[in-house]
Amino acid sequence: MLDAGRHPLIELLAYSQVERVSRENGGFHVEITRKARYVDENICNACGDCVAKCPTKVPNAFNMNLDERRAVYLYFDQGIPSVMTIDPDYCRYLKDGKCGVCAKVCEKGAVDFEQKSRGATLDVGAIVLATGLTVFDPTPLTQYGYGKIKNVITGLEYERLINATGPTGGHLNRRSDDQLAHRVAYVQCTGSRDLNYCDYCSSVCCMCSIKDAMLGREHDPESVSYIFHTDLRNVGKWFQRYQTRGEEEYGINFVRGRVAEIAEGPDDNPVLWYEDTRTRKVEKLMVDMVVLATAALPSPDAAALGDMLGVEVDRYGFVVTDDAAPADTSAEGIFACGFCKGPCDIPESVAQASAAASRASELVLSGAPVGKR
Amino acid sequence: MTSIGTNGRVGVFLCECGEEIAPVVDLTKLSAKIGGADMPVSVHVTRYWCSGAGRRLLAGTIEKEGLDAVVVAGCSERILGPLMRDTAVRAGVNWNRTVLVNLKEHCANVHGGKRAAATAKALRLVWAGVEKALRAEKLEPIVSDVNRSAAVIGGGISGLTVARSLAARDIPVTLIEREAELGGTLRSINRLFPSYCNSAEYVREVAAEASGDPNVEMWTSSRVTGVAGHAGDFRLTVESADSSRELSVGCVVLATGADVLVPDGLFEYGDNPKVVTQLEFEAMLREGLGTAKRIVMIQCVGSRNEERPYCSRVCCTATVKNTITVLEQVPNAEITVLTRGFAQYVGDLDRARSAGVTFLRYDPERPPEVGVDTVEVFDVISSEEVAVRYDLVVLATPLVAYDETVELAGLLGVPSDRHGFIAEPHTKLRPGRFAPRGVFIVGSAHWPATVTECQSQAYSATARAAELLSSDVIEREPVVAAVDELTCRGCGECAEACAHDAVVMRDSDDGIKTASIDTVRCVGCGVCTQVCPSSAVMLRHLTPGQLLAMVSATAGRR
Amino acid sequence: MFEKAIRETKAYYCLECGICTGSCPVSRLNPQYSPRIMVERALLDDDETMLSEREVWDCLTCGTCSARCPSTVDFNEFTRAMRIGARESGFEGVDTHAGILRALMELEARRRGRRDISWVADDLRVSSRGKVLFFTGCLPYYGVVFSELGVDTVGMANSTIRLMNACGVRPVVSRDERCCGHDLYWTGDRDSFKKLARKNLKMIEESGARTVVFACPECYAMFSQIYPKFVGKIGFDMMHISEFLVSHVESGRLSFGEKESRVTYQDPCRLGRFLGVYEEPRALLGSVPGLELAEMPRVRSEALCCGSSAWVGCTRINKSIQLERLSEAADTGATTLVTSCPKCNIHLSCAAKDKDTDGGIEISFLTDVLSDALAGGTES
Amino acid sequence: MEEIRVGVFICNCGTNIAGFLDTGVVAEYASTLPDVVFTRENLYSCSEAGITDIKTAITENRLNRVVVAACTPLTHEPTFRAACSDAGVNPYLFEFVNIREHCSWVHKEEWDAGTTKAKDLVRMGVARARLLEPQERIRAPVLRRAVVIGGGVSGMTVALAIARKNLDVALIEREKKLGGLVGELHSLYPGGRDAGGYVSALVEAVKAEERVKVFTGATITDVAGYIGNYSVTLRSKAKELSIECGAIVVTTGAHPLLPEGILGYDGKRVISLIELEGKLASGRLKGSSFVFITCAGARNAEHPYCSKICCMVAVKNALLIKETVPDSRVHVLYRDLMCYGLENEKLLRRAKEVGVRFISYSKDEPPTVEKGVVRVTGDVMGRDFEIPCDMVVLATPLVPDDGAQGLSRLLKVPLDADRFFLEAHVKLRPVDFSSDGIYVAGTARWPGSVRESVEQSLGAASRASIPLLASVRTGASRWSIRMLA
Repeated sequence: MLDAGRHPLIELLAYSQVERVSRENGGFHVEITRKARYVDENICNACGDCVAKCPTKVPNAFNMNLDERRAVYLYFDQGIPSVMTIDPDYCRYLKDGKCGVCAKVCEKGAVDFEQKSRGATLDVGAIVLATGLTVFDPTPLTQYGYGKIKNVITGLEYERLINATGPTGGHLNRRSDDQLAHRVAYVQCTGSRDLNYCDYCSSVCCMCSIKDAMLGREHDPESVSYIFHTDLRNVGKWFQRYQTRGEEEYGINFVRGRVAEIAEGPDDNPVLWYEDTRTRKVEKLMVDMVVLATAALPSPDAAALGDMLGVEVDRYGFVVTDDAAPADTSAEGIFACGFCKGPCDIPESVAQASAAASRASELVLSGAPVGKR
Repeated sequence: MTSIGTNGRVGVFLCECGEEIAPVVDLTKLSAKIGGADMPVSVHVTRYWCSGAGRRLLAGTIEKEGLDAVVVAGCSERILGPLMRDTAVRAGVNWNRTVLVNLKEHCANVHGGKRAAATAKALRLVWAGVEKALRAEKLEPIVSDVNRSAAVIGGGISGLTVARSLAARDIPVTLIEREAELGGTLRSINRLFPSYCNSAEYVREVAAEASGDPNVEMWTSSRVTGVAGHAGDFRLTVESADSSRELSVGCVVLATGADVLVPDGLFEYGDNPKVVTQLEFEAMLREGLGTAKRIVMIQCVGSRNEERPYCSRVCCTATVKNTITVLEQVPNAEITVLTRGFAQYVGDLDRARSAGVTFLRYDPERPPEVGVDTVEVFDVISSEEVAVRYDLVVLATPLVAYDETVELAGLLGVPSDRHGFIAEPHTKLRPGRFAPRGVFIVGSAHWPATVTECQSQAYSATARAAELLSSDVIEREPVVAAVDELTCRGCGECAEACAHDAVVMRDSDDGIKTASIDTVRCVGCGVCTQVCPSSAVMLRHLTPGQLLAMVSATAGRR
Repeated sequence: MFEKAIRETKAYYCLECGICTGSCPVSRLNPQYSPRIMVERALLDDDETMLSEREVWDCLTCGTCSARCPSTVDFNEFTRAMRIGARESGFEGVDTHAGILRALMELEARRRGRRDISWVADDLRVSSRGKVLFFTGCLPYYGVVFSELGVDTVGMANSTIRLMNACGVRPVVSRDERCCGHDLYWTGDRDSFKKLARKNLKMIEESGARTVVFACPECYAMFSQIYPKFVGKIGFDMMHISEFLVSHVESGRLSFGEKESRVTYQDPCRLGRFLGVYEEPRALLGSVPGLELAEMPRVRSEALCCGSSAWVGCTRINKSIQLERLSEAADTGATTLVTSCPKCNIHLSCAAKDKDTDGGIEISFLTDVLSDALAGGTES
Repeated sequence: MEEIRVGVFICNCGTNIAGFLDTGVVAEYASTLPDVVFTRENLYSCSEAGITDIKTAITENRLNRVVVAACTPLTHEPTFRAACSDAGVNPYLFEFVNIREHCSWVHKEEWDAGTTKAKDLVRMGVARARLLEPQERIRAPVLRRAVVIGGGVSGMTVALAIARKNLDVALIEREKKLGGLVGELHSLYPGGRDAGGYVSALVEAVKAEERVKVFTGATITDVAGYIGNYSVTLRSKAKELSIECGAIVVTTGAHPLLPEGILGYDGKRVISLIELEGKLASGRLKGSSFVFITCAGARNAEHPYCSKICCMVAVKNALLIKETVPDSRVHVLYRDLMCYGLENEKLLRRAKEVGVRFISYSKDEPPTVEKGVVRVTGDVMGRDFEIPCDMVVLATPLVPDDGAQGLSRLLKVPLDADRFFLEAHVKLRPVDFSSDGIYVAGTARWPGSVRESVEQSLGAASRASIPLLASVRTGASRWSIRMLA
């Protein structure tokens, strides 16, 4: 991220939205809106004085809304560019013309309430799509009680809780009582491999849960993990070894059976009902916390983006590519990589990114206009 | 639902029954119509399947054709059933897969002269039988070990005789008597008919003999308060004043006798000290009558009426016996016996008549009236109102069942009639055989009986008990209900409906009670199956599936 | 052997994940019963043994498994196909109540309609022809069978008519009505079911009704979801009484008087998971002043079945489910458990009758509760 | 001589470091070391804030040596060097101390000992930093040519992709013709593409591409040089020749394990997947009942890894058989069905729709194969199955090429425990080797589908063309220690 931010040939347009793309002069003319931050990017050094004084609390989307940030904020500490942004939906000054304390405390005078969203245009020879993924909201799976039972959370929420920069400073504290969760169950295929929601395999969740369970044990030696799975898809490089390590060294309990229902037991403890398909017995298990390994989806506006670019997407919004030319979209000169094409993990994304770069650079280096090659 | 069905072939055996069936039902036509592609049957006809030759043929056919179900279409189940079943079982067919179809009483005998219709009906009946056989589960007899010992309840002459007699066969016996002393009613009797020996002395001798037998244990002042188990293995709870103990035996003999009705309010009894019962009179005879010279005896006091329509059988003989005793003691005694006519044979009647005893017959519509010193009675024979002076009036009251016997009968699963006597399933053909095996009833508990009758019943019971106890195991056709425990929802309707107390409600782990069948008590009547809302209880030998298939077949739907 | 059933129910998609069995209220109590194993046996075994087994009849057809199945295997249909197969092979389920109810239904399929509406209370207004028909279902004749449980199904039918009258509607109650065929359908008796369906549709056509109102969700589900599959398009509107009444409450035409009580509500499988009607009954209860609705933990699509269906299988397993539901209901602190399905009412009442403990909960039918509130309310 | 002023930055790395040792103590200790004039603790030194902090500290404290105690130089050394450079300090006056991989992560249970070791490591780093001298980067010319080793789908894809960037490619194949493993297949999942057609089109394209020179029947005997200037010696048809190039891409592939001695393999009634593909391709498949057994010889002690593609190859072929012979009975016995990703579940469902039946078994109770019968314990069915069949097909894992070991020695690049080539970073640098100028793609790296191989191949081509397109290559100076006088 930092490398990209620093590379002299990379211009980073963060907080920006592609509005329109047209084919011109053998290349693309791209119209972009650069959203107003109400902070001058060239002046702000992200010292945080403004954040310390801002009175307005806002759910922190980066931490899955598990804690709060202020109306003036840095999306996350390592974010690039390291510049404050004022959230116009919450900022009291921008909404009611009151407050403005950030502007008062900023010694550099970086706050600029008059800043407006501005347009930008780019003329490029190729476009690479890497719009990534979003995760499935498990609320419709009412049998899992997400949103109703406090200690049923999603994998992404878990990631924030176990993260040192997260809302609990890396402690796996329960939503209900702030007590450390020792017994944690992971529910695989929440929304994945499910014809009602996502009929495909999200590919990364099995390993993700194993990793999470191992992290949990590293943070808390008393941690006991249960992973409820059907096929355990440890297909990637060294994944099988990783699973074996999780089982043997971290004591992860693997249970073959998809969780049928999560009920609320005493003390806000979730109770899982499931068939252990290997013993063929219906069992229930009470744990401190349940982590739903939710399905991964393309980003919600992928379909709209596809429409704008004339790129074919499937019914989920994944960019359609061919096995023999996996970096090429249906639109010439437009390439894709990563999760926007379909579920894949990090090394695959990286390889695909290089592949897309290869295809894009072939085009750009050839100097031939699109459609003329 | 359990998987039921025969894999092999069904053999249908049609019986001509000599000239009973063949002339009415066209067996040739019938043979041709039975069976078909979907019904793997072989058909055989002979003159008498019950004959020795017929049975040999039946067995041979079973073996030759490898049949695993048999339908015999002949006469009634009752007559032919055991024989045919026995033959088929010996040839390797399961008991429950031997089905009897009654072509005689149910068809030939009632449809004479309508050959075509009778044949058509016969076909449906046979079809029904085949359907039943096809769906019959293979059932094995219920087998259990036999505890070679007996309990005798009641220490009167019946019980003592049984005890002594069983002990003589080296069978350990425990006799349970509720009184402190043995002997029962005979202790209160003066002399016995027809020997005129001393009753109390006699019974004392019998009791002493029984008590002295090393095979007999006497538990007096004890009563049976609980019964569990079944033939070959009963467990009785016996309570005495200060203890309660368990008794394990192979069979139970019920010999509790009967009570003598106390005629309160009848013929001034209780108000007039000169009016006594026959039993009181027996005691007076033993101790001497004193000055009483004119004695009026009234028969059928409290019996043969609306409340107790039965004849107590023993009272008239006792009365006559007593008149003879009185005349021996007081030769000039004037004895008048008022009867309603004798319903039973009465011994020594002529002897009493010739000794001067007057017998008058009264009309129950105009019963005698006991005055201060006369009894006024309308003599039916002379159609005259007669007044007889008396010093003593003796009332002959009937034997009535002890309440306790009725309770005991309930515990033992023995039905009692409305008077509290033990009922018999069929008084003519199966006397002395009560529903539960291993329970034998002797003496007046069963029906008013004379000493002689009590004793002969005792010997009979002994023989049957010994027969039972001589086998190592007891077998029984599984004509019983069975509860599917997974289905039973513990409502208890079956237990309430069962007349034989064969349903026990047990506690289960899931907090819902479960019915279970005491297979020894169960008579396979099927009442439980009808009241069960869940159809959890079923007769294994006659399942709803079989019944429905039979109904369908009978209705011609095949 | 089971190819057609596998294809029609999409059983072949089974992922062997166990969600069905883990969800099944029967499997939780009876380890012998497993929807997953049944489906997989159909897929893997090429023999009919399964048809002869009691498990074919153990399914409640509550639909919880199918609602959750990630492969959308229609286990209810699978069960029905097995039952049809079982029947054809001569194996039948264990009819409850000694088969009386089945006999009644089969009779109605063969003979004429019931010809009797004398059960309609004298103060109610019904007609023989009209725009709105009240399909009474089994209510009029279950009264005899279940009165000993204290379940007055005739009363339920009358309270429904009373409420419709209060809305100014004088419904058709037909003498030619028959059983909807629900129980025959779900126990694999296709022929009788189809006969009933045709006769009922003819009856409605002859009544001139444009809208049919149901008090029983089973009838409603049969008419709206199953009939069209077998006898073609339905030419009239259908609604549950709760849907009918809600529209009148919303328009202000119907209102209730004060009724202080705390109730809880049982979502019937048919009305809920099958038809998706969750809110209307709650809205109606909510419109009674003073009436407080306390919800059980498992509600709406997650509601626990009343434990029995179609008069097959009324075992200790079913009873355990009923007792479990009753205790869930009692735990809400409610004094009354309201249900909008007469069958739920019967089944839960039966278990409540047997229950050894004190402090059981009263079980009431939705229209009875509302009709009572009507009587105590304003006479406007 | 200039005064030495050392700045030490101790990184918390969130809790990755601070969670297991006392960074405060380490920082305090660092400040006591000779020539250390500045010490600072950072939550994330690599963050923009952390970098800014380092730059500011250099300027404000006139630092001329910088020590960062954080993670591995592999990830962030360039970042911190750049920061030094930006602040006017020669980037080679920077010293990186790894207190994460070398300390906090390996001493998780030992807080005090970990802290002590971190102090030692920092002391060593500071000691070295005091002796560092400024360096200039070495510059060397670049040979604008790549050598691609292995002529399967991956190799051909890499070669074509590099050639399309106007660079020369030498494609070296051991066998007599191009095509590799995919050339032996019948069709490709999930789309069902004809494998033969696909490979021959690629071969034609390679042949038509002037910039690609193909050497078949060639083996590599020596590799020398460094990034931008490699010399690859190969023997072809008894001739030996040497190719000079700037970058090397390894695409030597893998092959399916021959199931000798596994589950009754006999090559006739019990065959491998690849043999089945051959029969399908030639239309010589006979029989009406088939059992596929996946994980044959895989995920066991000998081959502990999942080979990723075998399940889907089995499913694809099972479907193919069922579609060709609808009356056939096809069973697939599996441990976990690896239908990962977007398309594979769909293919699995199609196989199920047409009647392919699946039975899962457990590692502990593997199936047995006897004359015409496969016996297996269905682990989620809890009972045994006996499946009569005409043919058993064993899905065996891809195993590394036998030549990999020798090639890894010649190239001086490592293999992993499973003898696949070990890339620079399994997650973040999947197609690079840790040796600069050498790249890897396809199943030489790890089993994968054709699509994944093509993606990696395009990626490797991209990575390889970066140095090839540079006008001159600037390499890092590894030897920058001032010799002690």
